[in-house]
Amino acid sequence: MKKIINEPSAVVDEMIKGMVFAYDGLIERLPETNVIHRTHSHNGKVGLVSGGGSGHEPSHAGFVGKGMLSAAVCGEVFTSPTPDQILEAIKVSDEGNGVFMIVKNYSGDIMNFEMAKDLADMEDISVDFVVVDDDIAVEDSTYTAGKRGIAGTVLVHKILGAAAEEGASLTEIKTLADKLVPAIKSIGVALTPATNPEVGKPGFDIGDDEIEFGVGIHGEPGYRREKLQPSKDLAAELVHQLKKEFQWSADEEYALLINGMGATPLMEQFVFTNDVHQLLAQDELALSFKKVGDYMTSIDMAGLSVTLVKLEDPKWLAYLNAPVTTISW
Amino acid sequence: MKKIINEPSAVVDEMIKGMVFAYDGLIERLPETNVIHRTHSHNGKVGLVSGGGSGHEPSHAGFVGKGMLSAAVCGEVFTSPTPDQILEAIKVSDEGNGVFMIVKNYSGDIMNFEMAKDLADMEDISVDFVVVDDDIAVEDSTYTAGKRGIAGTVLVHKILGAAAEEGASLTEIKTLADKLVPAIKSIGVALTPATNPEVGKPGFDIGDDEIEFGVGIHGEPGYRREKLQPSKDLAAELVHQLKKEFQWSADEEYALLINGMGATPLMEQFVFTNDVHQLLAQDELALSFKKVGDYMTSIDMAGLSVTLVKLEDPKWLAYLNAPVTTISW
Amino acid sequence: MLSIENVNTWMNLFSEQLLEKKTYLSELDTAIGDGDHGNNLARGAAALKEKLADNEYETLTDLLKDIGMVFVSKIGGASGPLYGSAFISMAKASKENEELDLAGLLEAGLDGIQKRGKAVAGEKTMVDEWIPVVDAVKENSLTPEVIEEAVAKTEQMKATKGRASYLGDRSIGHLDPGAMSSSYLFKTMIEAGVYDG
Amino acid sequence: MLSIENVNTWMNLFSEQLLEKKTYLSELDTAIGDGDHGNNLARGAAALKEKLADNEYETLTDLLKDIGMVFVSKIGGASGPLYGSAFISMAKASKENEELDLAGLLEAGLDGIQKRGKAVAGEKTMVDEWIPVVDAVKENSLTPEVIEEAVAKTEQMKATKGRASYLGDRSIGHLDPGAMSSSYLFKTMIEAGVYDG
Ligand SMILES: Nc1ncnc2c1ncn2[C@@H]1O[C@H](COP(=O)(O)OP(=O)(O)O)[C@@H](O)[C@H]1O
Ligand SMILES: Nc1ncnc2c1ncn2[C@@H]1O[C@H](COP(=O)(O)OP(=O)(O)O)[C@@H](O)[C@H]1O
Ligand SMILES: [Mg+2]
Ligand SMILES: [Mg+2]
Ligand SMILES: [Mg+2]
Ligand SMILES: [Mg+2]
Repeated sequence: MKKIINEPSAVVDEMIKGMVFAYDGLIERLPETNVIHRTHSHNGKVGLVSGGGSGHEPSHAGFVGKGMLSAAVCGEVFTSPTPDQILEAIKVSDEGNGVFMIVKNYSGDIMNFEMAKDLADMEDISVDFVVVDDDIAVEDSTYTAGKRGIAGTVLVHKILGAAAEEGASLTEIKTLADKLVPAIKSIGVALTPATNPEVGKPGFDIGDDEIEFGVGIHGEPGYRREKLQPSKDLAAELVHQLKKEFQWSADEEYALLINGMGATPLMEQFVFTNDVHQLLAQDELALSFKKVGDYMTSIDMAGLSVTLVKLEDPKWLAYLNAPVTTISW
Repeated sequence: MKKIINEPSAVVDEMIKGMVFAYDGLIERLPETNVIHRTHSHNGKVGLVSGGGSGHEPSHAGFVGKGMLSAAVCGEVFTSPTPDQILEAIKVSDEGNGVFMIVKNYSGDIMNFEMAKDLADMEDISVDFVVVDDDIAVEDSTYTAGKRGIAGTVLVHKILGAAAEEGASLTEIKTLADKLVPAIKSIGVALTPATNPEVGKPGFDIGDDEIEFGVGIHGEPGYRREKLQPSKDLAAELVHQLKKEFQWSADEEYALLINGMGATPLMEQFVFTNDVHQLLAQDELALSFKKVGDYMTSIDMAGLSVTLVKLEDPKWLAYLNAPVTTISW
Repeated sequence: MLSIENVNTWMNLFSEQLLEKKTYLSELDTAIGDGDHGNNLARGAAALKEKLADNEYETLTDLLKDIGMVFVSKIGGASGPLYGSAFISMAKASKENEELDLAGLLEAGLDGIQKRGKAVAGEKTMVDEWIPVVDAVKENSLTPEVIEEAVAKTEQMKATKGRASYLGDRSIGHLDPGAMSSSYLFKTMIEAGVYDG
Repeated sequence: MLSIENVNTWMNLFSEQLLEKKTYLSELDTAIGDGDHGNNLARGAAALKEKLADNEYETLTDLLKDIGMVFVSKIGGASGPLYGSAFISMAKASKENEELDLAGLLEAGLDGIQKRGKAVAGEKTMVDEWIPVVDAVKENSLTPEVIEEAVAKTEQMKATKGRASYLGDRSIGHLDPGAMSSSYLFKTMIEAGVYDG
């Protein structure tokens, strides 16, 4: 394992310290927790909390700030944060009108966030949440823990964040979230596995000439392993999967996010973006919002994911374009 | 070589296409060139042009936009762009009051940008330039091509960009640049080499347990090779080198940029940032501006660099903090 | 015999065992999960040892509750809420019925796990370790072999809950890490004399 | 004999040679530079072949100028402006003096390179190939051996210009890529009969 770290078990703590030092005008760390919250003045908006295991930087702390998240809870690497920490995030985010949580669909996250909600209920803080499950690599069946939450989650942060900033109520945010999440679909491909510093070795084995379609952001298995192929072909496969799910037709309006997994340089991300563009242009989709870069990473995994959001409501586009003050949006 | 690309020789063209598609509101490609220029309205400001070999994304096109660069010229990977292309960038950036070029100190860049200036002179466009040589890994002697230009260049873009936006004249920008550049010093460390897609193999060999201090952003050799060590020790070595150069004392004001080389995840960058912070705090430096992330990369190199700017003029801090509309600042 | 003292011993032995088997548990989790189960539990174990060293308990309920809270707040992931819910559930049950025996206590623990995680028998989770153990304790027939057999049986199961479920058929042929860590829980329970069937 | 025709042949042979040796030149550049010299020149070579196929030239000046412009606009890096300046300089010299012989022309080329790159003899650059060749052409003693010896000598030099200078002493023991590509320039010059000394 070749990494710029000190004690592997101290990675999350030291990372938070570095982040809070670097962006001290924007974010703060709640003392004795791994909760990062925004510094901008509180004014009765609904609080927005997200989080999960660390290792997905800039998610989630990079999206804390005006117009997006109120707070982010940083778990250990690839490990859901605990309910007491989430409760602290809820408390610091509550401006009197409740707190909405954005949870990715993993057994651990769901159980911990639910327990935190129970604890908040006992403290009379209204808490509601949505579970993001945008990864179409997994079939949604009773035989799995369900579709996973991946890069699309960042767009949920953005859209709900803008709604909260605009003054939407907790119920309105819940309604928006429940309509939004099913309209978001993502799918990824990995070239190399991530190495969790505490584990010390790669999360899975893959040949020098192999790729895996549909890998999860914690190295969960994908749906097919193939030989390395040109960007064009990767794009064709991923877009094909998305098309199967959306069943789109010409002129429909979508938002697009191409997300790097951590070790894939922007150079490759943009080459791939060009290939995705060609395919979507062929189908005459209206792509009114686009973004490319590292948003939901998997530590040092090489690979990327494509997210599309069917923009069913014109407000969603306005929310995507609304200004924010965060480290990484 | 495991990369998400198509034809290696088409990488730059396809990357530009992807970038321009993704950020079409912000940037445009000058037809039949590898020049990216901003879309925001022209109003008589001094134009700012930068560029160089590709492979340093988001540099330089990611910094094109209001408040920073007017245009960026993308050379082939790790290869200086040609004078005709630079001339086109100059022409599209000229709003009637001249164009200032920010050039990194490499033989190829200097010769090509100088030739472009000669061509622009013949077209009666006033052009001036500064050569950025912030990399203290190389001694500035008659026995080398001189100190190299690395991540500090991005801060030159930012500061000069804000000055230009404010309406500074070509002469004022030149004066500012000549004072600014010597106040910027950087130094990096690499864990793995970059692989230029056209070359197809890593730029240098390095053991699985080795690092190299002072590597250049094209894989140029550094000043010492050692065994892999904790982030703390890497930080100590790099800060030690910077301290030797700056000879700082307590309370002096600096700006700090921690720059990822392309394959080093934010997790590691922030852990390292924390270590740098400890050291600079010991010396009681006032760090009034901080930034962490991938700004001047070396394709898929793992590693990072530290840049410090001695803020000799209070305006520089204001310029660093001035708002911009770019992809990546 | 269930006592504050031997539950204390039990938990110290369990913690020692988790710290010792940290790498092994994470390796099991690397095969079908995300490789952190050993590290997660080791955090819980270290915190629990400290907690127990620093506190005196008057009631079993208080002790069980603290164990549960440490697990909930230190482990994280899926196993944190599950082990945590098990002990918090046991604490509640012991409060409601001071005469509750070990079988009743463990039954409450299993109930806590299943309420939290919704897993039933055969889904290749820690539940597949707990069910046979609880049954054996009820029938006073628990042995190390029962414990080991239960964890061994998870090898041939296909996971349909938790992270391992993403592997589908490929999860077959691997032991479930959570079942393995639960097997340590029950073995140290015997060692500590909490179960003296 | 210097003619539009044989300069044309020369440049086509040179281009062919560059395309053939692309990988080798980049390998030399990997050792002491950034591994792109072959790729850079190959871009210039491909463009030059096209240019020459598409155009008829009336004067040597026009031909030399076009060669220079192709090199300047297609190669990039350090070698683009250097090869470009060499041929643009030759074009200028040929315009000023229509009777100029090959030695005079090459001298102008070398001058262009040195004005642009500021390198002198012994700095381990293409200049170390050009100087002995220009001298030999003047003395009518150019042979393939002269060309090869010059490039071979760069191996023992320490680079003090260009990217290789960052290696300091470690640049010793490697051939200079730019000197090597210039050796192809001069060998094809003999082949094409431009030099018929
Ligand atoms: N829904 C569930 N019910 C019961 N046990 C579960 C459930 N989901 C996961 N587990 C158990 O948790 C173990 C994994 O725990 P751990 O690795 O610590 O958490 P995570 O999966 O979040 O990384 C599995 O081996 C399994 O025994
Ligand atoms: N200042 C200079 N003067 C003469 N030749 C030079 C100079 N700098 C570099 N060169 C030549 O250029 C060659 C490298 O060219 P190339 O690899 O194409 O450009 P770059 O170094 O920009 O990657 C060197 O081998 C050397 O012969
Ligand atoms: Mg986990
Ligand atoms: Mg080069
Ligand atoms: Mg796990
Ligand atoms: Mg080169």
